[in-house]
Amino acid sequence: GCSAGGGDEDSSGGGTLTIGTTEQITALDPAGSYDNGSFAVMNQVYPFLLNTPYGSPDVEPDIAESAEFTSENEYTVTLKEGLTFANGNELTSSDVKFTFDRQVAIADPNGPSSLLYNLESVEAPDDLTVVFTLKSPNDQIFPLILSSPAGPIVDEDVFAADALTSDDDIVAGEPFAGQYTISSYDFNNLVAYQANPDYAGILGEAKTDTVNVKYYTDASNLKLDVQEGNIDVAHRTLSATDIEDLRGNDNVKVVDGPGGEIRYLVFNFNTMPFGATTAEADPAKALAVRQAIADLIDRDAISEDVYKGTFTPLYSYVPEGLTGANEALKDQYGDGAGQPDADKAAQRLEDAGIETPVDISIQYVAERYGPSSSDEYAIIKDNLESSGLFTVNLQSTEWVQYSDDRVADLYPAYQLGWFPDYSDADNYLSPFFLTENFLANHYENPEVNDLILEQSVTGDADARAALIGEIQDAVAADLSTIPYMQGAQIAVVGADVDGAEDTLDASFKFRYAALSKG
Amino acid sequence: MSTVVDIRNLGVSFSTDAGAVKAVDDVSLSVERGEVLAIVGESGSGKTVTAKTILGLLPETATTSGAVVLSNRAGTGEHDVISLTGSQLRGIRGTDVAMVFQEPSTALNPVYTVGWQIMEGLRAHGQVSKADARKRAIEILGRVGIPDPEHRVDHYPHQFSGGQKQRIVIAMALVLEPGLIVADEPTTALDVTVQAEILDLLRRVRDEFGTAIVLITHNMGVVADLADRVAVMYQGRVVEEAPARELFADPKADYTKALLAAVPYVGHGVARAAERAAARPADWAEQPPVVEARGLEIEYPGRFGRAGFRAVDGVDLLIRPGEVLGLVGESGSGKTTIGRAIAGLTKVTGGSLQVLGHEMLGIRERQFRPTRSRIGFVFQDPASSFNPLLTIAECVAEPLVIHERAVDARDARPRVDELLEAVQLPASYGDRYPHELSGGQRQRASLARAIALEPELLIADEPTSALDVSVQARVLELFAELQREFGFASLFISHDLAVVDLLADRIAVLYHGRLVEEGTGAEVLGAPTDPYTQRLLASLPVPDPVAQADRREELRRLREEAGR
Amino acid sequence: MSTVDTAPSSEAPAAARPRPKAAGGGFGRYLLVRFLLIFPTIFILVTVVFFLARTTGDPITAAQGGRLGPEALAELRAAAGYDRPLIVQYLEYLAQLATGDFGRTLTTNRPVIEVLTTYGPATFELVFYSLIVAFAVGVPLGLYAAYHRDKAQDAIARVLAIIWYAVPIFFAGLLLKLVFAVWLKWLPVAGRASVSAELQMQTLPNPTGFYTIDAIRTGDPEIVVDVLSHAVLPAIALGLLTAGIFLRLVRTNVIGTLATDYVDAARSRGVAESRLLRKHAYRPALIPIITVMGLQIALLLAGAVLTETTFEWKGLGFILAEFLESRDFAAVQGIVVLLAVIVALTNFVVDVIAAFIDPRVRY
Amino acid sequence: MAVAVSSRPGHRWRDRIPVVHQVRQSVGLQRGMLVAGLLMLLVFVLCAIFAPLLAPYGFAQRSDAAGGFGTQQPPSAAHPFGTTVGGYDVLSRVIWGTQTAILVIIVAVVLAIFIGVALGLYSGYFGGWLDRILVVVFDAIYAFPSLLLAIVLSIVISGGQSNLWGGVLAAAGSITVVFIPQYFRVIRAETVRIKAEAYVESAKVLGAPNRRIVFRHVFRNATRTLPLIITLNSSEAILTLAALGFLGFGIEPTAAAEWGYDLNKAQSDVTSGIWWTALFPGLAIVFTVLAITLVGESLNDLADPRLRGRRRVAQSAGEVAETSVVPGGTLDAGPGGLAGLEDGETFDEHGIEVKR
Ligand SMILES: Nc1ncnc2c1ncn2[C@@H]1O[C@H](COP(=O)(O)OP(=O)(O)OP(=O)(O)O)[C@@H](O)[C@H]1O
Ligand SMILES: Nc1ncnc2c1ncn2[C@@H]1O[C@H](COP(=O)(O)OP(=O)(O)OP(=O)(O)O)[C@@H](O)[C@H]1O
Ligand SMILES: [Mg+2]
Ligand SMILES: [Mg+2]
Repeated sequence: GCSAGGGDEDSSGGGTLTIGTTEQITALDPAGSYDNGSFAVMNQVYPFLLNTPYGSPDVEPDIAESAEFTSENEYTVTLKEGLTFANGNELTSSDVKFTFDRQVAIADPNGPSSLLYNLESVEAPDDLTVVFTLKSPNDQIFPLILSSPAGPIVDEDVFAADALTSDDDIVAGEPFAGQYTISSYDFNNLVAYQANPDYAGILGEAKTDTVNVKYYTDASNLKLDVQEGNIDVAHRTLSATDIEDLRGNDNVKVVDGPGGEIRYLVFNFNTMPFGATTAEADPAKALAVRQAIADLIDRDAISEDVYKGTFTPLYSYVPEGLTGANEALKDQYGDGAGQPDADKAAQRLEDAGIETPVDISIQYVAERYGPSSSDEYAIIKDNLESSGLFTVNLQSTEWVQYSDDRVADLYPAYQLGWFPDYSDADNYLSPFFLTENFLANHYENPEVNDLILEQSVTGDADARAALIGEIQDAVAADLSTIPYMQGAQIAVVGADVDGAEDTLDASFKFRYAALSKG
Repeated sequence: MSTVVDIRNLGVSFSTDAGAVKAVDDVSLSVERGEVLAIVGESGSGKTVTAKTILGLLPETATTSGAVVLSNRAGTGEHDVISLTGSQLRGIRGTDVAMVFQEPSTALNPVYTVGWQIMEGLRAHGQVSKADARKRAIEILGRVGIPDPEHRVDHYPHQFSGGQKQRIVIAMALVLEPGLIVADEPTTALDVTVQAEILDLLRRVRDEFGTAIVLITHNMGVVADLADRVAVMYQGRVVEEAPARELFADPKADYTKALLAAVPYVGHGVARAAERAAARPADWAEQPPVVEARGLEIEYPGRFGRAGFRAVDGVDLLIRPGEVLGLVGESGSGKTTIGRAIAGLTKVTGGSLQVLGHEMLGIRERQFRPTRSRIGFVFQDPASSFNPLLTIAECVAEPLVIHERAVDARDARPRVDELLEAVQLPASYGDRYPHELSGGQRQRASLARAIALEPELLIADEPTSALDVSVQARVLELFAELQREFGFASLFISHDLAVVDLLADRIAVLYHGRLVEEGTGAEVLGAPTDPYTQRLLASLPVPDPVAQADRREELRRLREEAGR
Repeated sequence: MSTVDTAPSSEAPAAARPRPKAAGGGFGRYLLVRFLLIFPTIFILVTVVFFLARTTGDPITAAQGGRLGPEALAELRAAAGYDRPLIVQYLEYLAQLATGDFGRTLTTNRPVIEVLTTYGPATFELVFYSLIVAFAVGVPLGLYAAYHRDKAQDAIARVLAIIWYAVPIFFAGLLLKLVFAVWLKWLPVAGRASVSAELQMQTLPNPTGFYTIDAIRTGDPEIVVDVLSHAVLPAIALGLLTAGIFLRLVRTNVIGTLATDYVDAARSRGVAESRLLRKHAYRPALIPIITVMGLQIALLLAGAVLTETTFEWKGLGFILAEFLESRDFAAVQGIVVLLAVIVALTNFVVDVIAAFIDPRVRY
Repeated sequence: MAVAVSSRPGHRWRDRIPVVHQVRQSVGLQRGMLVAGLLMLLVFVLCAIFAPLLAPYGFAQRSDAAGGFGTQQPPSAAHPFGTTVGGYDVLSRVIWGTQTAILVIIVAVVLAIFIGVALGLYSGYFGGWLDRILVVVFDAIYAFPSLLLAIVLSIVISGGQSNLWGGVLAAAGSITVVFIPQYFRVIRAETVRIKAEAYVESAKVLGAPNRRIVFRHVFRNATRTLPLIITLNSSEAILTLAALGFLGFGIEPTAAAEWGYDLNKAQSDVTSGIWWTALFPGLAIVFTVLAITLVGESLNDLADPRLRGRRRVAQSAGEVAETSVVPGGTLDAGPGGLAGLEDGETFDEHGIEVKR
């Protein structure tokens, strides 16, 4: 080919690596973006107080020396000594304070300031010490949030205190103290990274000196380029067909890791069949309908037929790999081994005195969760209808409309997906099952509510894990939602590229520094 | 003398949508050096096809038989055009035979300068340097009477007037000094005054260059002016061939006789007008006029805020009940504009125009609409004045339905049949669509529609200019009859003095939007006082070679006077 | 409603009338009016797009609908001012526009102007290259078809043209990529340049965004080749579609002019057939062709959306689709303004070119 | 320009049926192209009508008595065109897709015609400020890349719904809005031209009210060119629908079969060597657009006398046409000697003689 590959001519030092992705950057300013594409960049270049080391789902001090609750409402972080940004500025507690004050002050609609819901104030008593004062005590989630999109620490000399700072200013100001610095930046087209020798965190030195990231808009181009060797690594998101095809290709390796992305079916407790505002409102019947559906969904079929193993069956609310995850739904529904069971479903409906087939409308989003949603739901429709128990009116809607409509009680049952802000079970529970939650599906269980609040302040790891298990069981009985798929993280790398398996971990952060080209 | 072209038993057929059509059938003709052969005949009789065959210009759909033997200028070689190949044809075109087209504005490529186009012909035949070609182009432009040719050679066609364009087309034909020029209706698109100049030019071409000319025309006046010999074509055949004077003096074929009889002569109408004037009641002159214009001004608005164009400027007119006013003038003089203003189609912008008691200056359509039933209008082109999707009966019924004399077309049918008969069309023609009638028939249907409501005023805008002379004669006759019968007043617009003379009680002459002369036919045509009218009259060729020779003298004198 | 006056549009069917002068000395004024017409066009488009876009949702829901609950969303919307009456927001936007300020994108927080200058050049290059293809293929083939009208050559050319038009761009693009990039490996798969070339061009002092220019500025012939080779497939995909339309236009108009009197007249002077086609028929036929081509620019831009998506060609069409999806009205409106200006300017330029070809308008 | 001009009632009736007339009129290659286009179109329409009989399976069927079809299965006896990534039978979806396509064409074109023609007539005939505004507005819309407009509108119209009617109406509706300016332009231009025609002026001179002039004289004459635009727009409608489907604004696959949507889903298949999922819907689009465009172009050529081909005739064949309106001697017959006037001139096929 005429295209000169991924800069493989450079042989000095740690070499050069070219990565391709279909994610898009919104902004480099941590206060102005709250999406996977931007966060992926931040993970390479900004320092975090706490972070997840390779291979672990749990947070540890990164550029911090230590981090702990010094009182119920005070979380104190001590920085390592001698930290600097790539531009030479010192990284002190004042930068940390600046970072979080700024995040809260700007509260940009596109930003993650909502994650700092529990932050009362930040103090910097000395250059190395930061004290976070929290609104509610003993918040076990707060340390996690320090590793989330709200957590990147920025340079107060480069960023404006009360307004977003533009990408160009950021790149020019080099306020980087992560594993890499950005050496060249062409928005959403090509970003070049240079290893940062001054990085002093837990993740260690970058294995490759220069990394170029090419932004694609069409997955099939990404696939062709990685297949043709024009790029070294393709990460997020190739279609299942592409990945299956590439698995059989000797020039590339397909590397899998656990994924934090889940798919679930939400029920609107008001408008679903027999829901609270329907003519034949009957909570018991409604529950039976949900249960019957849970009995009927064939996760294996979806995983194999549609996703070719790039998504795996999920039997609980907390995905596999995270501390506290169980398989609550596997035990309670289907044949008990994860397979659908039509007889059981029929029995449930009969027991509840429900005439079959039950009419139900299910809604999914056309493109938001990848191109396979339609196939996914075609199978679910098939599952439900072939049992003879349901007639499904399946519809898809464009995302923005969907977001408005689903909270306006227009959809009795609908698809959603979730990508975590931080890799902890809590992030799969509190947004969904607290009484006031983001689903707004009128699910309300005070017991669950209390349990969720309790786990978030339980410092003891084992006790917390037990509570999380309890919550999953309880919700599985209520079936506010039916989780059914968990995504795997997949990177396709050239045959000579190593290290991808190290970073495809439960932190769900893809770190370029782990990759090297032999 | 030697023969330049010899056409032997020529036959041409075309394939058309409707099947094969034979356009020319067994035509034999020959032209001698320095001779003008006129081919006359009605529209569609095969004149153009015959002429184009001489140059091998027929479209691919044509099939030819017979022979067209063409000599070169020196008389040293002969070719049968019909059997020549493409490149051989190219060789003779322009050098042996050249063509002058009817419509000068379409025969010139608008995007190239006239010099370029003349030079192209030169350079297509042999090695001529650019400078030489240019020199010859300038020279030839000068010889056809384009002033300032060194400068004008670089102008584009649209920068010339119609007459000048025709001169340029002739120059192009002349530049290679061909032995034969085929001129297909070279003056039909021009005003009579300009026509006279072009005819002069052609005469000079013959005399000075010794070129033979095949002149195609349907205008017998042009024939009388220029032709040495005349061939009369009818339905694809030559029905008569004779020297010009002989033909006019003693036509042999029936068709030729009919044709000559149909040609209107200036002066024929005077007697008739006098007759009608005598028959009028005494107080006629005191009756309120149907149309009265005082200082009438009509200005077309300019585009993009530019000044408008004043098409009619201070015209005074009067049409009394039952009177026919003929309006003549050269193209663009404002005749149509006046007619349209009277019919309420064009806004009056100044002066005063009273039509049937309404002041047209600033009138609203709503006020005027009831009056419309009292006005009839006959358009120039009979074809386009009928809605192609309605039958003739429906079209003629329109005024009756609109003015509620009938509920619908079916209800109006008896009256429509009467009207059709009044214009001498069989009632059964009412079921035909406009395109299924001939031009003359359509124009008569148009008359029927115009008189359906028995109007007091009929405006006729060149109602016969789209028709052949013989058809024209019929329609004019009919018009006169209807006018006698219904007694409507009329504004009759035409550019042809002879036609107006035939019908009008009084004649008004328009020149550049101004009325230059007005009076009875006898006054205006017999003793014109305005120089323009005089020139107009003198320019009009009469269909009589002897008389025309005198008139030519007269015209030359007039021009000289004007030149002094 | 209607007055007695109907004259301005009427042209009495007198064959003998000399053709009214097309525009006389007012050509400059005509151009000025044409030019000024751009502004109402933009105004209307902005208005239409403004109200249309607002009915489709807001950027906050688009970005955060999958994370935040209804209350939190409503709060953010209120903070951003999207809950105010539309007309207020509209007037505000107009006032801002009137000062020449396009604002900043709502999702990526960059000046809209910057978006335009970043993505505009790419679209411009794509359109430029595909026009080259369209002209290079469509016009000669159209002439060829007209010359051989109703023969086999004509039929083949025309069916080709229809097929080019009938194959959806994304389908054609897919096939082109498979054949030329994957099987034959002659050309790159997608993108505007390879990574190393792009990096090198980024080191230039003021990159123009026009890769062809930037590549030449680097002085490295390899980069120039790299950039050009990336343009080949997209230009063909979009160019052939347009070429099909051009072919048809050229053929029809040339056949039309071949039937005119002046062609016959030139033929009667002994001018060769091929010259008749090249000189006499072609140039007058160009006038309507060019005018219609001006209208094709909108079609070309629509085609550019698909081409850009298919070939990773990061241009306006592609980015506009993205911004539409994220309901970034500010960006959408800015781009629409630019597109409207482009279309209007193209038509304006086309008129000038037509005038240049047609002396009747020029004087 | 007329596509179908009626001639004498009861006479040459065959010539009055639009397409039949053109087929009879055409010759050689032109006829070949027209007939080929018509045949292809016929296949398309028949497919749409008889889809339930022709298609081996339902468009959303993933399994039958013999079990699931399997996804991305290569062509086989049971599935001659293979199966898709969603496990549907490609052949069936291609066949059912004709129904969706035809539905979108009909709805889009009918809506666009109604609105475009009405506005065009009004604007062209009455002029005035509304005309000026409409012209500028529609020109502005025309300048906007149509596909993007279609995207916005499909969101607005359907609220993103994707059931059959939601999808069809969204696609058709958005296409409609894109087309209205085109119809408006054409009809307005024709109306402005026809308004200046002598027959409209003569109606005006007769005092006909505007309503009558518009409906009786302008409307039918102004709409003669419509069949051409309709065919051209139909193919555009299909391409726009396909593009919408391709960009993810298509119709839900269990609600209807839609080629562009299937192509979109098949994108990654093609690069993985699974050619059958993209090829057949792609070919279906090409086939249909080709059919409609062939017919449209042929009609266009036939309507234009300059472009219409004619047969060559044998040497000196044919009768001498009755060239003269008044054959010699009629003048002597005087008024009433009408016999000779009948069946006079040869006329241009479409009615009025062509005058230069
Ligand atoms: N290209 C053509 N295809 C078919 N028929 C044609 C063609 N050219 C001429 N004809 C027919 O041939 C006949 C003779 O036509 P021609 O043009 O020679 O008439 P003409 O005598 O020049 O008439 P006019 O005075 O109207 O110019 C007519 O019936 C005409 O319809
Ligand atoms: N609608 C119009 N707008 C502007 N100028 C016009 C318009 N109609 C006619 N004119 C101009 O007004 C003048 C008079 O036109 P009019 O049609 O009355 O001439 P005419 O005497 O009928 O000519 P002809 O013999 O060619 O029919 C001409 O110069 C013409 O160009
Ligand atoms: Mg003729
Ligand atoms: Mg006139």
